[in-house]
Amino acid sequence: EGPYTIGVSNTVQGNGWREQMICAMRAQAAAEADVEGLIVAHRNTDAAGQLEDLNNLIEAGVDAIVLNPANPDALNSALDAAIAAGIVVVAVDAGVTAEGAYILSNNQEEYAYLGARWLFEQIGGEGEVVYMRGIAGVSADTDRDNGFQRALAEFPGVSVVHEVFTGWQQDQGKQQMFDFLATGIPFDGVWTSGIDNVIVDAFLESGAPLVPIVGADNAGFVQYLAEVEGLSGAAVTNPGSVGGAGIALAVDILNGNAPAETTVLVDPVLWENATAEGQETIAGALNPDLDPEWPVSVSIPGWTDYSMAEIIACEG
Amino acid sequence: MGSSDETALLDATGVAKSFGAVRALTDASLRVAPGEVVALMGANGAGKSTFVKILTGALRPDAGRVLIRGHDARVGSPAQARRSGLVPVYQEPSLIPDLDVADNLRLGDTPGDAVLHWVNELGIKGLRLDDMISDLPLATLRILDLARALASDPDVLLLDEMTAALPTDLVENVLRVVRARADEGCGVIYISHRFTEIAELCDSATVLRDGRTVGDLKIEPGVEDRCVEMMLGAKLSLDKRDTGAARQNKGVPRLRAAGIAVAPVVKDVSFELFPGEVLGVVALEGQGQDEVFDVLSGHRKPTSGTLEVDGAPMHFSHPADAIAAGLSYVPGDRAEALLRERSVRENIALPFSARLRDWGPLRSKHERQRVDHAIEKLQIDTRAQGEVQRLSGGNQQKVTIGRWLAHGVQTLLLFDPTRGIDVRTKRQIYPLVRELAEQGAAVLFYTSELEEIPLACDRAIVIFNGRVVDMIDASEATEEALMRAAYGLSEMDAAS
Amino acid sequence: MSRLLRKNAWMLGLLALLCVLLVITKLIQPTFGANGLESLARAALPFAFATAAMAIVVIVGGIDLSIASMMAVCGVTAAVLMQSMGPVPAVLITLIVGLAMGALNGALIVLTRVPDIVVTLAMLFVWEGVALLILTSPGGTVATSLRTLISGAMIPGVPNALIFMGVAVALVWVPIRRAKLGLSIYAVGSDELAAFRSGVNVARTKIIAYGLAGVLSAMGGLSLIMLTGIGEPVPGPYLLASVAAVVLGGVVLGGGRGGLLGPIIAVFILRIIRTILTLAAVDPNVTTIVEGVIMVAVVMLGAVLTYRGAQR
Amino acid sequence: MSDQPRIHADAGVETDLKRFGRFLADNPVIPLIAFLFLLIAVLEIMRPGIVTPFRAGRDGIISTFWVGNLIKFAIPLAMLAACQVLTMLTAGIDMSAGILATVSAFVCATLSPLIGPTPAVLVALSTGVVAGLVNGFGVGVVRVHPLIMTLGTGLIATGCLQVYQRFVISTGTLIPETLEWLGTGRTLGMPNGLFVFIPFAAAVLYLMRYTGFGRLLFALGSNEATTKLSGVRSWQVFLALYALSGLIAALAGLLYLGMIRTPSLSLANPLLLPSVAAAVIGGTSIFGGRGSFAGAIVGALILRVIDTMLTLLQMPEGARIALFGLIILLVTALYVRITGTR
Ligand SMILES: Nc1ncnc2c1ncn2[C@@H]1O[C@H](COP(=O)(O)OP(=O)(O)OP(=O)(O)O)[C@@H](O)[C@H]1O
Ligand SMILES: Nc1ncnc2c1ncn2[C@@H]1O[C@H](COP(=O)(O)OP(=O)(O)OP(=O)(O)O)[C@@H](O)[C@H]1O
Ligand SMILES: [Mg+2]
Ligand SMILES: [Mg+2]
Repeated sequence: EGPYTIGVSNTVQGNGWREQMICAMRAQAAAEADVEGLIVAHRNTDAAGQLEDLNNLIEAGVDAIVLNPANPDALNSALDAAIAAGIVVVAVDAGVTAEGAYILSNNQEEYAYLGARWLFEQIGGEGEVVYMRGIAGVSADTDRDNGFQRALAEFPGVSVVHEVFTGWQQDQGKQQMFDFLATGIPFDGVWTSGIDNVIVDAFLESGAPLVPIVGADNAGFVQYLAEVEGLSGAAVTNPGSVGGAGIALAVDILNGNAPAETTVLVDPVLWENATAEGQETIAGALNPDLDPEWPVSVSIPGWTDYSMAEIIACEG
Repeated sequence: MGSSDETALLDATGVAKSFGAVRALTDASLRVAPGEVVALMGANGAGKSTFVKILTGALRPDAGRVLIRGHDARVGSPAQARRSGLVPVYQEPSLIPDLDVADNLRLGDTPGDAVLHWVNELGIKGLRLDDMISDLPLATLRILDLARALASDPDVLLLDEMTAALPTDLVENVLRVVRARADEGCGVIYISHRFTEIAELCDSATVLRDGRTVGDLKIEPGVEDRCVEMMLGAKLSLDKRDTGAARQNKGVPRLRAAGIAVAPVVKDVSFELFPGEVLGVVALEGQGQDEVFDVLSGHRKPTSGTLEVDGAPMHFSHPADAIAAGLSYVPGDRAEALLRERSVRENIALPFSARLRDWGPLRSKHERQRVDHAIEKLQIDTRAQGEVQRLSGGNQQKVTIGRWLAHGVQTLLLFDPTRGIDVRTKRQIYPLVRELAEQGAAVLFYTSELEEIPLACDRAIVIFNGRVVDMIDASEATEEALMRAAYGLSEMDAAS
Repeated sequence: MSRLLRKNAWMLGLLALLCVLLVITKLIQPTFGANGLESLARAALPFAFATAAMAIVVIVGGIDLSIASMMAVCGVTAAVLMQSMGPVPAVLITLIVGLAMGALNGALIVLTRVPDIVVTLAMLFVWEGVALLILTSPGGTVATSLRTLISGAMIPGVPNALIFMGVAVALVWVPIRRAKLGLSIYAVGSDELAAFRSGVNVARTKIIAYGLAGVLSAMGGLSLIMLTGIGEPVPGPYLLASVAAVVLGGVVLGGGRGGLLGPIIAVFILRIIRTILTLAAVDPNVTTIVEGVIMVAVVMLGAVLTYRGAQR
Repeated sequence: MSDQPRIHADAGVETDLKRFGRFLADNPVIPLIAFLFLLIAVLEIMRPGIVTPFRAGRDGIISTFWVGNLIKFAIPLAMLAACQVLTMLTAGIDMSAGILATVSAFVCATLSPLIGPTPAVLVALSTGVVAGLVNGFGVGVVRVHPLIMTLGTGLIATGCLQVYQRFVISTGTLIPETLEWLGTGRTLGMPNGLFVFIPFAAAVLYLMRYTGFGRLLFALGSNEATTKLSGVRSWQVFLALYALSGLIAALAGLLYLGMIRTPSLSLANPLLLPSVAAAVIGGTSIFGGRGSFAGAIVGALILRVIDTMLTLLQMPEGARIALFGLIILLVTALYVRITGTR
């Protein structure tokens, strides 16, 4: 069989989570003996641009394609062509609808549901929350919204007092939180779609009393959960290392060890700092040297074969 | 000859127009009868161009009444004016620079053959329909503008300083052709600051002063003084300069050009220019004078030949080099010389900041003094000084000269500096040039108006076909002699 | 003949560059062939329409920053419409929507006398918002007949996508370029005042030019959904790419000069550079650098050549 | 004979309204400031109490001074708008400003733990200058259109940042204390960023109005041929201009880093379009020769107020974005109508 060349396609550049995903792919590829080369198409673009990249990867004659899809339905023309040409297709982070493609995905709906449920419980099942979403009109944001709404439906006493899109931009999120604090309209908790540590900063800098905050397992936020006095909050894991897992899965399939199911959902875990147990988990996950936008969870047990140092080296 | 009992082709009364605080026209009126050529006269800024623009729909008047063949007319746009038979040639070339000649004509539905016919008739040879407008020299553009107007068979032709940028030979042609059109029954409104042209062409004159029509005159011998008085509201003596004895040039020339050639036009231009001297340059259109000035001002490198300033050889690779060597250049093309949306002050003060070492804080007191002095000397109408583009054409021209006046000059290169400048100011510019020379400056003075040579210069060189063919002393420089020389006739005399 | 050559020198140079790049592609990936060309042509589709739209408004002396947003509006409009009606009426309505949006841009520029760049910057947000109001998340549907229109190659070696692009752009542009309207567009872009004085209706010309840009944006939006099969409300990266291609294609910012063919060739050049870099497995971060360098280098080369020419 | 050109004595004819219009046209910042206050008034009506400095929330005093925040967030935007105003004066634009700010911030935050804060700040600023010099070389010497040149260097800088980023994933980040103090601290309720911004703004205003360099910027934008005729070597001006623009962008990036305190790979990129918007709302012409930094500052404040208004409005995101555009259009259209400028 091998050695294999694997193509990677990703449509968001300059975002800590996506950068970690790419590095995880590189690290995993380096760890796999059968992988000879990785061709990475990694830029900011839309679904049509991803189609272009996928076609270029097919043209380059790769054996497998691991992609983080911009949209579940939009890529079928290229993915069908790839599968027809015998190329193994693995979608990571989000799903695709192409027949025959494997999916190894963080469960975005569950991600939002888990954090929101914790938040609503934390505020005693009633009160007002601020809901800070990602980019309007993007699939991942829609998935998370479904999860959030599901949790909201379970807590009739909870209502959303402000809903806003941060565009997954740190500065936007911070500024919006300042504005909410300035209006003086009270709220009891904040759910964020991953723009989290700047929200804590906004509270601290304006001297407002802290409320429970839910974010992702970004190094900066996890650090705050461990260190900021009076902050109760939770980080929901959303490991960028699904990328590495995707590579591992692709190699398995190429080597004839395809799993029975084409879809593997990586379920998120919630780390809260309200209990002693939770605090311990957080203390264990801390990584003060890591880029604050990088998720601290760098591997998925059973799926990834590299060390912290290797993913950070980002070579392969 | 128009008289009041005939129905006028065009009769405008009480036209007024303000631009913000500037009242360009307050009460202007004008009539043209068939076959009549009316001169529209006035000092710089009197409102002539504004009037023309209003009559042809390029500007909307604030008040006034316009009758075309006795009927009330509302001219909303140049296109509409054209349909009513009013066809203008504006002072600024109005052709589209990025289109070729044919497309420009197609834009206004003007027949190409007719235009080419008129272009030929007006004395421009070799114009092709696929020439790009941006590649054509200014004089050709003016002629093309006129030819386009003629080809659309106008009832009334409005010519706004059509001839200001034209050399003598072309002016002759324009006058001839326009006269012929008038004789066929066309009405003409003719704007020019040159009395010779008006005397030759026009039947009557309407005089504007400060935006008001102050009177109509019949053109007849000796009307000039009366006309100037009406234009200016004061008397102005038009006496000639006393040229006196010819200057004796001694010592090292300020500027020496030897064997300058610029392929393909300029073949061999040599001359010496001494401190204290005004040296005229006489040439018909396209004899290479533009290129010579480009070389002297550092815009272009000569193909061969040498330049010396005060005896030291010079190689200019940028206008800054020429300026450093004391050569200041006033170009003929205002579009090239003005910061249109900046103030008069900034335009004049520009060279004060040119060098790297002048990038620091402005020396505003020093600057204001110099600028105000220049404005006063040249009598620049500063009513609309916030943006130079709002000045009248003549005043814009003065700003281009004022820049170097303020900066101080050693050697001044003037390329047709009195283009579009009214009589009074011209009469102030000649002494000014003389004064500069007397203070030790050397001046090279190209003009398309031959009568200016004896008024301003000590000697004149004649360029014909890329060569200096003659050198004439001011005392002998009658217009006739200059004309002969300019046509290259004196050279033939010498050869025969 | 030599005049024609000189006039089109830049475009011919671009064409030569494209050929060289195609050869390089073939060298790097010997299997590159009909399939590769076809996916190249398809990838170029939305860029080509965006660029053609941008080129027209730049020629008329303006700029339209809202093109990518208009593409998004048209994409979602068509995708939503096709859920309830046939492709032909949906496409027609979409084209009309595009025309209306573009003409509205133009009318606002003419009426408010606010500079083009400001109006279209504001409309960038307006149309982006409108797209999100039509469809809050990716969705809708696209008729398969439309999707097959741009796949495959009826004439061997000539991808259908290329034919579609050529026909669509030509249908909009060629009749106008031929008519006096085209001349007016160039005239207004070259010198608005002179155009007005030559009898051109400047306001109408501008509105029409922006309207045309709207129609081409609509085609761009349609090509997007033809590629992906769904409508996406978030504008793609077509704005800056189209400006770059327009300039690369020899259209002068400021107006009056250039055509549509040069910019479209430039689109292909930019696309094939990406293909080459992917085929050569260049590090994606370096890819960004290389793309930037090439863009600047080509324009620099052009600038140096024309400057030399002018210096004689 | 009267030599002086006659000045029409027409003050009496002119209506007061017209005169007021002209006064506004000569001082275009005034109507802009009026718009700003109008918007703030609308905001105060929408959310009573937001503008007042100290107010009681449910849990007692919240010391959130909204005006302070407004100014704080407007500062980096106004600084990037300065890049646009200065380059637009010469009919240019700096499309790399946002990315250069991001690069500077990221470089500073990641180098601080390695080489110490002061050298890191210096290195960060010099990245801006170097990139700016590249822009200046392209625009001034090779004569590439500024839009393309700066777009290109922006792309190149993005790529370089991505490559660089890989080497510093685990070196940790440190934000120099001075920057944090500037970015998050307050003095008398006003952001400390003003300690940098006020001298900065004064310097830019002075540069534009009272120095030879400023003159040349206006002149180059108005008519480059003329400046050449007057002996200006324009490449020198362009080189200095774009280097200055790069330096300003880098400085803005550092301030932003102090404010946001998370060095993201796209930290200041979203400020690019708003910086262009602030400049043009403030009355700067992209065609060169006309511009005002004071206007751009007010433009930046206006954009920030609109941002807040829309954040607080409960409506679908699409409507919010569209409204943002409509307000910008409305403000500039009214502005053009009142001042009669373009
Ligand atoms: N667009 C404008 N804005 C402001 N002022 C203007 C504008 N156009 C003309 N003016 C002013 O109107 C007055 C008349 O100008 P006009 O061009 O009609 O003069 P003119 O008689 O043609 O003068 P010249 O002999 O110098 O050509 C001048 O003071 C000029 O500054
Ligand atoms: N850019 C230019 N460069 C050189 N000459 C020009 C230019 N534009 C126009 N001219 C010539 O200069 C003459 C005068 O200019 P313009 O038409 O602006 O003047 P005007 O407004 O009628 O003013 P004036 O009475 O002061 O000459 C015109 O007849 C034209 O031939
Ligand atoms: Mg005039
Ligand atoms: Mg005039």
